[in-house]
Amino acid sequence: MVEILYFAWLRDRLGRSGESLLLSGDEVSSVRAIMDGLRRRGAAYEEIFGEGAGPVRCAVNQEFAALDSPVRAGDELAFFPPVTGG
Amino acid sequence: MVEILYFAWLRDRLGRSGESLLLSGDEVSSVRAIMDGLRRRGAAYEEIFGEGAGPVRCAVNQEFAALDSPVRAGDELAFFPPVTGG
Amino acid sequence: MQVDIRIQEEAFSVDAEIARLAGAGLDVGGIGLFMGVVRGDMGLAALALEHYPGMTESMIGRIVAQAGTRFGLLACTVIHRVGRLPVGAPIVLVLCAAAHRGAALDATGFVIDWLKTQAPFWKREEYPNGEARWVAARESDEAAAARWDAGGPAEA
Amino acid sequence: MQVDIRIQEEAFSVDAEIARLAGAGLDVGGIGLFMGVVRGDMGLAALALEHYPGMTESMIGRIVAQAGTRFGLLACTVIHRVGRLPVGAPIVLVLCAAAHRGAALDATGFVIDWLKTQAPFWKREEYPNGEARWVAARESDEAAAARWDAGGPAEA
Repeated sequence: MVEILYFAWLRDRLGRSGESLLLSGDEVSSVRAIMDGLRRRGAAYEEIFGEGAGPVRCAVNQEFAALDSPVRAGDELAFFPPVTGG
Repeated sequence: MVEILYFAWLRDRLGRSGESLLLSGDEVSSVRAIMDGLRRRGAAYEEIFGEGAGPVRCAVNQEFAALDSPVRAGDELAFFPPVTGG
Repeated sequence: MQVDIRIQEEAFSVDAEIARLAGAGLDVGGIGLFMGVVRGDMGLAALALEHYPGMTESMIGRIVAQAGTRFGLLACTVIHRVGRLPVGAPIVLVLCAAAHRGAALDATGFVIDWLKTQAPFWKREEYPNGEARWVAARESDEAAAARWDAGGPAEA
Repeated sequence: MQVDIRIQEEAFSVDAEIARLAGAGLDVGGIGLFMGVVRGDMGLAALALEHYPGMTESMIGRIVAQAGTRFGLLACTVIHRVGRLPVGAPIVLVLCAAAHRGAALDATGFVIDWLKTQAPFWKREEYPNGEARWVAARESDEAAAARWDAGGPAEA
């Protein structure tokens, strides 16, 4: 399983703060592959990940990650807008 | 009259925090001339203004001044070491 | 270095936090501080702040550790509030204690600049008419952090 | 710009001073602070601080006015203590409020750097064995102030 988290306007548009994704034990996916898989699930995902959506950042296991970063079972993958704290 | 003020180690060595100097109504002196006059008054003044004394700064009417700054009757003239606040 | 990093809804007392720095010892000669406040221009009523628990603390910890090494800090405290904060409310406190003023103030700028670009917080603006909108990130924040060097805390 | 300059023997509360800045209005987004503390290294017991009443206030006023113009400050508070201050005691507080953090922190550095070279205060170190000595001015303080520009507040 990969634990997926959504923050800020991504969570608002999706209407959920997270979900689990099944990944077999030794499968190595990537952030990009998981995003593409989610987009095929429906309009709400297309709205946050598709062309024309705002800029989205991601983290794997609480470290900023790139689109081609590997994702394995047991990982925590978070999607969020560029940060605006401070 | 010119009001003379001494601060920090200058006051400690002189044993006084200030004194008045007679200057006639329309006489224009200078910081340097007043210092030279004071040095002739004795060893304590020589010790604070003479060769080998520490660096001394001055202010005329509460503005930093130079040795050749003019001093007139009614002025306030202060002598002190370089500042060390903050 | 004495480090204290807290994410909380509650307000904080700067006097209490400064008193806590005394634990860093007798070598402290200067304390630098930055406090961010909810600015009320444009008719804003409040900010709602959310964060990514866990990642926030570790990212700030990394920024503080790098500031400690780079500026020779004796103590550093970072408090960031979350939840709903009205106009005028303090949002964030950065306190850096060092032997001398230059290090304390430079470290304060370093920590807040990197926090703005590296710590996962998000602000939503709330207006009196009920409208709300997520704040967009500013390029000037990236530029401010990049001033400090090419790599920065993310690479540490 | 809201300005508050005080020379006093008493301690101060940073929380109270920050609360006072709220009077500067809703545009305040960032507050920078520097607090100088009596450093206890070298076995120091206390500092005795004296100043030139009148000139001190006017010199600090000039520095603050120049910082206000240069950095667009909304408020600035400077409190400098005099008298006998034990190790660990706060000596000086500089608080600068601005719309944004860069201006607030830069102004704080500007004010404390110029205060160190332009405001007539003198420190005497007191040691546990009864010895006392006047602190010599440091060239590094002149250099820190000169960083800001060639002229500086003295010329204003």
